[in-house]
Amino acid sequence: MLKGIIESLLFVSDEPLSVAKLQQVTGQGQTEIEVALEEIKVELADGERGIVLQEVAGGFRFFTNPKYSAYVEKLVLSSEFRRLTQAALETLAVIAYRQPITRVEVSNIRGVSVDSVLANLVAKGLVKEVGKDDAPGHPTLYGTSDIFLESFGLKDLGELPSLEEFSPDEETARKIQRHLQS
Amino acid sequence: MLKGIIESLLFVSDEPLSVAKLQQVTGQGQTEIEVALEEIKVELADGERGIVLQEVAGGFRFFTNPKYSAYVEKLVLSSEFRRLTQAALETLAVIAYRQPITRVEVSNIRGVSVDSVLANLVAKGLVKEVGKDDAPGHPTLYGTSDIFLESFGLKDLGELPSLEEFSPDEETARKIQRHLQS
Amino acid sequence: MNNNASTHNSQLTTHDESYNIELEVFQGPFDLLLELILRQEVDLFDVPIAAITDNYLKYLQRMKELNLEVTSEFLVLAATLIELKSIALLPVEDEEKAEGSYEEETRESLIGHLIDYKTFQNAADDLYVRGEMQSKMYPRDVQLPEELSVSAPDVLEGVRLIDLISLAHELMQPKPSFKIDTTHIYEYKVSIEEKIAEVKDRLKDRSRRTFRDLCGSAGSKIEKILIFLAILELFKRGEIAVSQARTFGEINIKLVNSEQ
Repeated sequence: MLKGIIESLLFVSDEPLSVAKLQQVTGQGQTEIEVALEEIKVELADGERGIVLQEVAGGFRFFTNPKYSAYVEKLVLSSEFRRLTQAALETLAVIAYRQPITRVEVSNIRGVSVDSVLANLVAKGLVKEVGKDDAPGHPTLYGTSDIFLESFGLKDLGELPSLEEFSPDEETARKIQRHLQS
Repeated sequence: MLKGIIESLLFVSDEPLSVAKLQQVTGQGQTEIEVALEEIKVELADGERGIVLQEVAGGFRFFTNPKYSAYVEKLVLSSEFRRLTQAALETLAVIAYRQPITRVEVSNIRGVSVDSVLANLVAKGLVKEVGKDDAPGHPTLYGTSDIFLESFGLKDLGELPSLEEFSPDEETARKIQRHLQS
Repeated sequence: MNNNASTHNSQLTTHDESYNIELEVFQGPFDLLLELILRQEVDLFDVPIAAITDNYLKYLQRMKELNLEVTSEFLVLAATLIELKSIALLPVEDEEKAEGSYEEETRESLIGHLIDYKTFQNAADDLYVRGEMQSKMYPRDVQLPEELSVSAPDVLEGVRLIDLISLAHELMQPKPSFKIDTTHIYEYKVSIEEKIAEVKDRLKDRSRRTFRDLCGSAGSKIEKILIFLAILELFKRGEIAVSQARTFGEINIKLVNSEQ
């Protein structure tokens, strides 16, 4: 059971998990955690499994078995992999122009929950945490990353064209008009 | 070995992987892939493991065991569960079972206007436009999306129980009959 | 018949009050009607439709008092129920009650509709359970290891800066509020009492009128029903006399004038 819990935590974690962190989340003692981690490690260490558990700086983390890296690369390089969805693009656009911004603020602008989309943008390295808001609960503030700037050939955020200058072309304006009339 | 490769591919992928995609990356036949997937699934299915393999929206994806959701939510930003309203669920049910369907047809079944509920489902990506009806005015036809399948853990629409299973039980049907007799 | 109906009525009223159903926002008129039907656990195989109608109207009234949204759909269903009720109040010859009559059709279609709706409600419950379970399962949304993300294809390939700006611009526009012109929608304020007065006035105006004539001025279905109910009421009070020369012929209505 504790083994299962730790497996699921390692699976979703974005960074190595320390024993202390695992203690805090599971409420278990250090020894129990260490025993469970050792068991997971041994199970995965037969050399054939797709996932391995490694202790790296700061804690434990799942990695793909290096033996299969050729296949993993092939998947990652295949063209349709990691393409951004419309929802992701919209979220990125809002963050680019309103950063630093909280998750809830992005949701409010887009009118829908953005949890998974935001996690995905962070995973893809386009968006990163840039601090905490002063508001109650100190929600995380998000902003765009260097990878984002690079992708659009921007030196810095100051180079983003101002939104005010940008007014929709005639066709877009007509579309909105039509929308409002119908 | 193939099992290990597939495990590593499923681990790095941020979307469900179809059997065809796995064939393409591994160079193996359909049967071999399916056998390996089944083996992985069975191994993980003892109920105690941290990770489960699920077939959703036409592909396979690893998820954390729902049993441990409380711990996972403690670790990652707990996604405020996008709980759908009763109106949204009813509308979604009608669309799922009657697609492709027009807005007016959904309204007729639910007995109320569904404009705003439908717009919200489209914004959430659960419902999408799938075409135009031949009827006068060519009203838009709606259907469910892959996000719908993923959100409800469905492999495909065929996995939905048949609508007949949801017919009101005899007692309910009798009550309706009886109470509307003059 | 009238007596019967009111007896059932009072029974149901007392019983209903003890239920004390919490007022919720119903997912439409069928939801409300189903709720009323299914909560009536009392085994009355002959509960008249009038009782359902009364309860339904009572609910609409309470919804209005609590400022809950009462959309036109609720009123349409109320009108249908009143229509069924009023037909049911008429003495009907047995052979006329045969299947295929208008009343029968309306009722059958309403029953069919409710059963269909209940089916989808059950399907929605099933979706809820599935969604709840799935929401407890987390996929892995984690950045690729660095050695892989360097060689990975550009996730923004094909996306131009101008596309991003257009999106941002569009999303940040003040949300247009889709105002619907409601000037043509008005509350139907005429009560049966007012219709009774109106019918009497028109009969004073001209001593004899046909049923068709009286209903001809009605603008809507609900108004027709109100006029019909007004005529029934006047007949019951003995204020009008009704005659019909032959089956399906014109129905003549005239005031019973005490002075004459």
